Amino acid sequence: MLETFLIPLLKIAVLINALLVSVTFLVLMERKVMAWAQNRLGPMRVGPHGMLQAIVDPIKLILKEDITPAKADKWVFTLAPIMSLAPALAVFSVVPFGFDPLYYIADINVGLLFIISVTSIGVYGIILGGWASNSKYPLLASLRASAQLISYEIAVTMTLVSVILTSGTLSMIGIVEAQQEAGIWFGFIQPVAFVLMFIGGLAETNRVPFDLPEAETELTGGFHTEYSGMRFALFFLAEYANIIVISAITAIMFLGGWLRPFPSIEALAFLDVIPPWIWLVSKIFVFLYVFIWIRATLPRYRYDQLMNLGWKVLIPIAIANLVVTGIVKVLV
Amino acid sequence: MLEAVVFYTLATFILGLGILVITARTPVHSVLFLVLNFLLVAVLYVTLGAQYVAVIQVLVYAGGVVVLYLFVVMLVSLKRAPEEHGDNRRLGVLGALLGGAVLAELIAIIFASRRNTNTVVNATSDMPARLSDPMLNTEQLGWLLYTEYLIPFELASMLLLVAMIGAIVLAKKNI
Amino acid sequence: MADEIKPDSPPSTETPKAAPPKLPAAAPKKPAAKPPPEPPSGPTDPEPPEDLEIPGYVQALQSGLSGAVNQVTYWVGDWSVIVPADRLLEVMNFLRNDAATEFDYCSDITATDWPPRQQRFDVIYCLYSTRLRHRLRVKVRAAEGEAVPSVTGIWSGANWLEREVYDQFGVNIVNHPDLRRILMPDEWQGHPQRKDYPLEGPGEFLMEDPQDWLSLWNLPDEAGEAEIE
Amino acid sequence: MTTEATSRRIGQAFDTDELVLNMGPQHPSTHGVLRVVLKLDGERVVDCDCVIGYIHRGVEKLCENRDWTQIILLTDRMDYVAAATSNLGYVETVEKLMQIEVPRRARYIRTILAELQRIASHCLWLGTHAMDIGAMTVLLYSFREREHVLDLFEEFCGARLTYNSMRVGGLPLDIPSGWDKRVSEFCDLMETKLDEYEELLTNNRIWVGRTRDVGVISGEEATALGLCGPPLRGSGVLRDLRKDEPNAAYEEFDFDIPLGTRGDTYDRYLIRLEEFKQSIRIIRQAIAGLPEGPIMGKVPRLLKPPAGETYHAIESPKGEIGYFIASDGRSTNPYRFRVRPPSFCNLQGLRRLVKGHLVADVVALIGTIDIVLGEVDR
Repeated sequence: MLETFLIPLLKIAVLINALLVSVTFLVLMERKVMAWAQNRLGPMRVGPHGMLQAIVDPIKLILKEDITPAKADKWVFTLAPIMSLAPALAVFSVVPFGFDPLYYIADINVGLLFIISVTSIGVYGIILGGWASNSKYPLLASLRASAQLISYEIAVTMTLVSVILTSGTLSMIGIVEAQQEAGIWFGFIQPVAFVLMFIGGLAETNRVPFDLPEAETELTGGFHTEYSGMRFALFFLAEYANIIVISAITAIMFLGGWLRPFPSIEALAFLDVIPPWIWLVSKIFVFLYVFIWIRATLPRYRYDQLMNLGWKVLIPIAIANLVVTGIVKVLV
Repeated sequence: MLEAVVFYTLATFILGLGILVITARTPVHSVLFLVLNFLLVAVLYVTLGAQYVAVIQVLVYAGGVVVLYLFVVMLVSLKRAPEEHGDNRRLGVLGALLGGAVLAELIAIIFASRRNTNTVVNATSDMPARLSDPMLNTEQLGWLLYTEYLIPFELASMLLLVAMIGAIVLAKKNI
Repeated sequence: MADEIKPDSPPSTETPKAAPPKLPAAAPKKPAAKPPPEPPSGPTDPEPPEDLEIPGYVQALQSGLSGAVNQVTYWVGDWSVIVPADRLLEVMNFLRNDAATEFDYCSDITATDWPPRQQRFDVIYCLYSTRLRHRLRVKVRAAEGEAVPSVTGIWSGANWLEREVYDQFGVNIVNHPDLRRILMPDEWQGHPQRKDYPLEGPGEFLMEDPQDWLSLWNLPDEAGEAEIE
Repeated sequence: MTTEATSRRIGQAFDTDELVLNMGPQHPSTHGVLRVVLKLDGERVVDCDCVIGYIHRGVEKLCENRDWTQIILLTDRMDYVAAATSNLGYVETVEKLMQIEVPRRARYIRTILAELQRIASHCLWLGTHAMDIGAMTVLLYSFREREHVLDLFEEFCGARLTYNSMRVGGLPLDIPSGWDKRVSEFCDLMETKLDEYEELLTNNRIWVGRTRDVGVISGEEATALGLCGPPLRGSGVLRDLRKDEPNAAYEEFDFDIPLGTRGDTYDRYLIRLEEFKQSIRIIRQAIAGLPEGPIMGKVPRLLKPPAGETYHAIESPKGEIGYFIASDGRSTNPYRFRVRPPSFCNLQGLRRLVKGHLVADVVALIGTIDIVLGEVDR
């Protein structure tokens, strides 16, 4: 009883809480890093150097008036933020933080496919949110979002398949094991796939330069224009949770997950004193930082350019990479 | 016992949602019920131990196909009465015939598989021994698709390719 | 801004009743401070000095279209011609296309209002040539309601400028592709740039005491209650 | 069945209406209370209509009821991000009407102010234009430099936005001591910062992709549409009133007019960046050759220009800002006061520019024509 229910439940509770709290701090981190990139201070009022902003912001959002537009589809309008957040949290059930069973909730043999399929459900939140608002800007945004997410999902999945070919397993733990056996991170074996996955990850999470569905300067906020208060906060949480998910997956698939750098070199064995989950979390942080850095640097793509990039550049490269990986796998 | 309870509960929900899909007034709602339906079917697959099929069900149907349905439904003008969306050139008889044919085929398949349950066993008998572990049903499926069912699999992909090209030709005004 | 207040306030029908006592008190005050000067009857439109040579582009117009130019005027370095409204398009086409004039750029279109004159409006076209780099003003006189042809066919940029002239002065511009008000709201009455249009707007009066605004709305305010009692 | 007929049937069956989208009057990228009504086919713009006048304050009417000096501060409130050039255009028009000779020192300082103003206005344009296209950091960078310009203005006249910095016949104040040195220091600083902007944008693939071949307009069309300033020069029409009809002290300085070749948004971007450099060049020359002498010409205490009309235009950061003023020679206020607002005339070109482009390009194009609604609506 304890083994089968209580421990997993506890782990889920810890993980979800950790995730939500880290999302609020991710928002703070984003504001601070953006500020440093732009010659300003960022939040400074609440707590030392604005550190408590991460706590105050959610409180503000919860206490805000929750407005439902008069002609909105009420049920769908309420459902959309939930449908957006739930998949983002569910994905974490198969993200491992170490070999020890303590560090993961479930290891299923189709772990990677599970992640892909559950994240693909997340798009409903955006589409329905846009549609249910009964407003033109969100509708345009949700059309953009659905086209964008489906297109880039194909590229990302194709890319992941080439990693699966390299590792020979769909299990997340199996993939890290394979990297340990190979003695090298897959990022070095599959550099093209790594880059594709990173770009696809930016697009899947609606980050700059692919933030068209929520382009504030074009669509006044995109699909969540009509949302306020807690429902907006749910969208917000989902978005940042997705960023963390994508970073975690990329770190596990390409940067050896919780493995230390150069796992085959014995001379670096002293690095193993650092617990594995710290390795993974720090790798995730590197990705988060790069995401924010990119946001501070790049302008936004236009819809047609985004589609061209997805269909005419990323997908062909992903397919070519897959074919090459397959040939190499057969020959070697 | 537990399995049966789960199965019948799921089946009830799946059928109920199926009815809601065709009775819902707003097209978007019926698409939503369809998504729920697909998700529950995926759960059904999980209870049957077919995790791979379950995940693919979610990925392809819930995550891909229905998003496109939703896309179309949102674009169709909802200001008009539902009757106006009807087309008087509808070929009702042909539709009924095709539907009947599919139904007959399904029934035939069910009866055929009842009578001849060892087809699958025959196919798996050629499998390498290491794949006999039931946890590895992804590999088993791959093995079957590329050996026993290679030709139907390729035919299906050809059919999809033709459909895809057809859709592009219809949609693009000038290629 | 009076326009914003009126449609929003439900008791606006009662406003004239509440307000008149204030009007006579405020109105005579202003003219007393400064008697209005006699309105001028029109622009001076001075003839060019004898010793000044008329520039080539004006001469080209005079010789190219005989009789189209009523008057050539000159003031502080600016040349302008006055043409009749019915020959405006002809003149403009000439100015746009003739090699000696080539006014391919319409800088500005505006109007002036000289109410005592029968043809009260001057519609003024400021033209420029991007190749020859010279300027010319073309003036047309128009009475209230008199048709002034649109020059949008010659310079597409005249569209908004003519809309503004129509909006602000009520000059009857004909054959304009899209003659709507541009700066004022569509349902606005009157043309604000006319000289007989009051500075504070129509039907509005100067409220010097802020409490008077409250009485307009019939709000249950201290001031309002005091009046009722 | 032919393909076209099929697609038409599909179009009818699915009822793909045109979507009318109201951009504004409250929209982050319309740079104020501008309302653009877009008729969309999917994301493609079929047609658009600009609705303006939301902050129409009747400046022209107001000016006809104020005396000649009071008007200067009303001109501040039109193009409020380039108040000094609005001032300059007005006072020069009155000077032309009254035939007043302005001392050379005043003309030099006016030139410096106008060019500083051009830098400030272009900083604002660059930041907001880049922000519209999604490059957020450029806004903060360019506002940092704009802040320096505003500091210089504050030191000169005490105001940071609405300067009221000119008088008919000259200037209200001489420059504070050391101001010219600080202006040259700013010029050195600005040159290094321009490289920062260019690093972020000029060779950025996304930036080029978003601006190249967007809103292309030929020189002839731009001229006929009455575009002015950088949008006109972007289409390769050589027209800069600082060269064509030099005002202030421009004829004494050496500078170039950048011209575009393709007439697209990217060309207009490059032109404005080059104008930064040319402005710095002009300011340096003016500081180096700043003559001594009075700052006010001989002006009667009570301004009352003789009866007559004139039109005078100068090159503001946005284009040709022209003043048509009629004086009746009797009263102490103008009989007719008219501004030819460059933003208004350029905004008119938006309809032509956006046709056939995507919604995302609309904001890029509103940014590229650089409007200030205070001036459009007056």
